[in-house]
Amino acid sequence: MKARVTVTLKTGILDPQGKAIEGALKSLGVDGIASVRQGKVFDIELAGADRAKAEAALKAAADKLLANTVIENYRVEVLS
Amino acid sequence: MKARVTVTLKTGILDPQGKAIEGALKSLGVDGIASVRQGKVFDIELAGADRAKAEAALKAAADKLLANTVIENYRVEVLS
Amino acid sequence: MKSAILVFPGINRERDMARALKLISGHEPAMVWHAETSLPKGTDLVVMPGGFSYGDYLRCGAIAARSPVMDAVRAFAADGGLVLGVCNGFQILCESGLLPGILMRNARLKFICHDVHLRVERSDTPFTRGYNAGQVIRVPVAHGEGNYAADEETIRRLEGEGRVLYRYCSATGEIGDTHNINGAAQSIAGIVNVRGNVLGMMPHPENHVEDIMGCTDGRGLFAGLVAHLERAA
Amino acid sequence: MNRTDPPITPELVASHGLKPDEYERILKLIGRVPTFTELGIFSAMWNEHCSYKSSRIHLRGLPTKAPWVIQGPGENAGVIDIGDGQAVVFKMESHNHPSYIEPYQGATTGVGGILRDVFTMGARPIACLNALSFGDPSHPKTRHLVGGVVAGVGGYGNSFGVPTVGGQVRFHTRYDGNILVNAMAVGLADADKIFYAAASGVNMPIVYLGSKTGRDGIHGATMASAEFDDDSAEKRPTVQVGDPFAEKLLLEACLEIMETDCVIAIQDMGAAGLTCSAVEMGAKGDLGVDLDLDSVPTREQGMSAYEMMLSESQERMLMVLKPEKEKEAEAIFRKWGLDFAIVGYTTPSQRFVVKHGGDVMVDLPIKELESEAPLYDRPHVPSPQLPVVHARDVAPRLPVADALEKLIATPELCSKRWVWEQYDHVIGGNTVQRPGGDAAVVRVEDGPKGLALTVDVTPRYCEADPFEGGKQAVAEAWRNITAVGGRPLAITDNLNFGNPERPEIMGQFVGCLKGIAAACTALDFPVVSGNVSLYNETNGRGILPTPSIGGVGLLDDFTQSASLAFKAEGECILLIGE
Ligand SMILES: Nc1ncnc2c1ncn2[C@@H]1O[C@H](COP(=O)(O)OP(=O)(O)O)[C@@H](O)[C@H]1O
Repeated sequence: MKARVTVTLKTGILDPQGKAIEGALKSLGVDGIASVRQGKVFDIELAGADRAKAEAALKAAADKLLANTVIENYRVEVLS
Repeated sequence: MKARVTVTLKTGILDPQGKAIEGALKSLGVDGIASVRQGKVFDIELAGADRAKAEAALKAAADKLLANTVIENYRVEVLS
Repeated sequence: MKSAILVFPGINRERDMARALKLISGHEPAMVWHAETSLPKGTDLVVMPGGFSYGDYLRCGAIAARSPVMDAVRAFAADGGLVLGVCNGFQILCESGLLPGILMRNARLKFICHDVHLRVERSDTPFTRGYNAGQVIRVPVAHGEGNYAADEETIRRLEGEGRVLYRYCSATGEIGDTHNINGAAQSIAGIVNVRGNVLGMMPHPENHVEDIMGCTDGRGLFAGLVAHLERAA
Repeated sequence: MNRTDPPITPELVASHGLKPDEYERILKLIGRVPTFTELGIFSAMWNEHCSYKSSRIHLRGLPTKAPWVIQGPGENAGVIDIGDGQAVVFKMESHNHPSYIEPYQGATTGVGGILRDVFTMGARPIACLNALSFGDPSHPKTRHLVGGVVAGVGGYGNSFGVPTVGGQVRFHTRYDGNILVNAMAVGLADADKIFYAAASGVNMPIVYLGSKTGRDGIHGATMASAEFDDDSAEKRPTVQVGDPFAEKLLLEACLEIMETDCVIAIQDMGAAGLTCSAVEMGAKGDLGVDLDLDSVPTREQGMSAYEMMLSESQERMLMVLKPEKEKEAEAIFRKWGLDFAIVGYTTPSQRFVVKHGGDVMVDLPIKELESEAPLYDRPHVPSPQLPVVHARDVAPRLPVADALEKLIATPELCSKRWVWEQYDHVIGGNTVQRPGGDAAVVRVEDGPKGLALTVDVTPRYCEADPFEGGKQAVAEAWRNITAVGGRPLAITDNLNFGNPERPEIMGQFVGCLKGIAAACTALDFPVVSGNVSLYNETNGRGILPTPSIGGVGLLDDFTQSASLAFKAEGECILLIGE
């Protein structure tokens, strides 16, 4: 089974990376970019075929390691 | 307008971070994870309301900066 | 030797580099701001020092590689000018396409700072003529993303064309996983471009150039460049 | 007043960490009920962290003077003269509570804060040190905290570009719920080009520099002065995120501006950001300050006056500029890609006035705000005297060699290489003695002078006998400096203790301080800067008393420094001392 966990910064938390990228895009002449925030994706292959079990494992993975829930939110999707 | 650019490593490119996360999840006792690959997402706000223009700007942003197309693929989605 | 050090926002080893260049070449290098569009007249050597240009945000060296000054550097290199990128400079060279491949996170995902041994693979290049082939030198590393990676074809070409100039090794020159500090392909610490005039390396020879600081193994690289340029002149 | 501001109730006052009698004091001082923003300002200025209300009277006992002291405690950092027109600027500060909540970001912002303190005074930072105290290695949170803090200390220092050359790491179960992250920064400046916080001159522009203001760490300073309990996780304020890249730009821009003779006064925005910095600049210069918040660069929309005044967004500074130099200064900041905005002016009124959206949100007497904070002489009892144990009375439980092996394998005593190898300790090319010895030695640019730097304290000793423990910490710093060949010059301290409202904790504090004072006086080793962190306590259990001492010494010739490695076979080993 394939899944994706997307981790993004909570609103209000400073994103130094996003800020630097925003500036770089402006100086590269890419028009119309108002703001950029950077996050992470984890593409995960799971053994087994039990969807509910997979979702539980992914949630555990996100809570324990993939996301820093003090400053980040995450979303889990089982893709296939 | 809101958009998301997702950047992932091409297959075949080694991902030391993904591998380490894989190992860490195993030692944390998260079951059933077969493999992990890490990528990036960019949540972008665009000025203006022209969808075609926005897509062109995002593609330019990805080609010029957000992705290193030697090792990474990207996908652009205009969300709203 | 007239050298020019490129200063990108967030670079932080430019003073170390300037000290080494001045000490060994006798000339104060020019500091060139990233927003410039040309290099000082008569530049013999362009140096991209270590540091965290743009905080290493996005990918190391990615934003700096797209600075205005880089067009001038590309033209300079195409003309055969010597370019040296150390640490972040190496990352910038890879991101700008002047060198192949990329530097990924260290295999153990941690920043590492300590002395390492490097084997000098050949001595017949401007960047290594201060050493003997097979010589082992000791210099520090300080990086979190120095794990050199490239596709198989590129690695094969690098090896086949003798473009790997420096490799991580043991104190006696053995190559192997235990000495490969960051997991780099083929223990690669430094490579040159096809033409041989652009070197990128992760370790910091500029931090081992003074006797009074305990080790001078880094001198050979700079002294070799000076000798090369003198002969060419 | 703002229509959306909550009414001032006793609960609101209490939630700002102000005691009823402290609130009475405010009412008496201003003769009316404060606005919501004013209440926030009082709570920030009068909390333990900013006002030192429990510690101030005891700190007065420390020796702070010597012929080589240029600036003692009271400024952003201490300054000492090292001859040849050069000065060393240094200070240590804690970021304990934030690091427990978010270890990586807590540690980064701690390092960032102390670096700002040093370069605000005109010095280029040349070295960092850090003293870390963690809980028992087997405690479930310890591994996560250690990993995050060490990565954070390195993450910031490495990127900013300053070598981290020394420190301490300890483990003890008493830090399980309250880790300590103490960071020290050392900088080099020209002795005649030190910059201070006191504003001077009426109608001078007050300039905001650096990163934009967000809702980060609102009430961080209040939190730093509150005890933790089990639901402190729920009280999470918006965590501050460090941006070492922005700080590096701020450093270069500030040093460049300081070269131009534009700057009258400068103050970094640390705890309680805009509030503390503006009040301090005005009060120290006997001036009033008018701020217009509409000009403050913000990261988020719709920020209230309260939020802007209390935000702890990092990488920001406040400067008073010579008006004719405004354009020149602005050009430098724009070149470095930083925000630059005139947010106010100095006034002759001695009042602190803040406007937002055309309304006056704050109008307070500035001197009183800074200096009339309550001052407590909290009750303290001496620590119980523990019986003296003589070595001869203790039956050995292990053969000496086995015991030694066991000891050096403990997390406490084993090599800390795994820590310092994650810190760039060679950048700058001036690290003569790297971590691993008694003190680090850093060359003063272009030599021949060198600085010897160390951080020391043994909390076990401080708990067993606060007075002796305090003395010992200073003596160890002194010894470590002399052991590498340095002449000890001065110290900075970071006093980490539990809840000062408990007489026995206050007793530890008072005892340690007396010991530090005694040792500093005896050794002519003055205290030039420092920081107090109280309320390091969870569920009623305090940390070990941990007064970290950061020592600085001078070598006239760094090439003469001594290191601890044996140099050759067959040489004599001498043991000196008692
Ligand atoms: N957090 C740290 N950062 C950098 N260096 C450290 C750190 N902790 C310990 N060290 C270094 O390890 C060595 C031993 O430290 P410590 O055990 O405190 O020694 P001592 O008690 O003999 O002063 C010192 O050189 C010290 O600077």
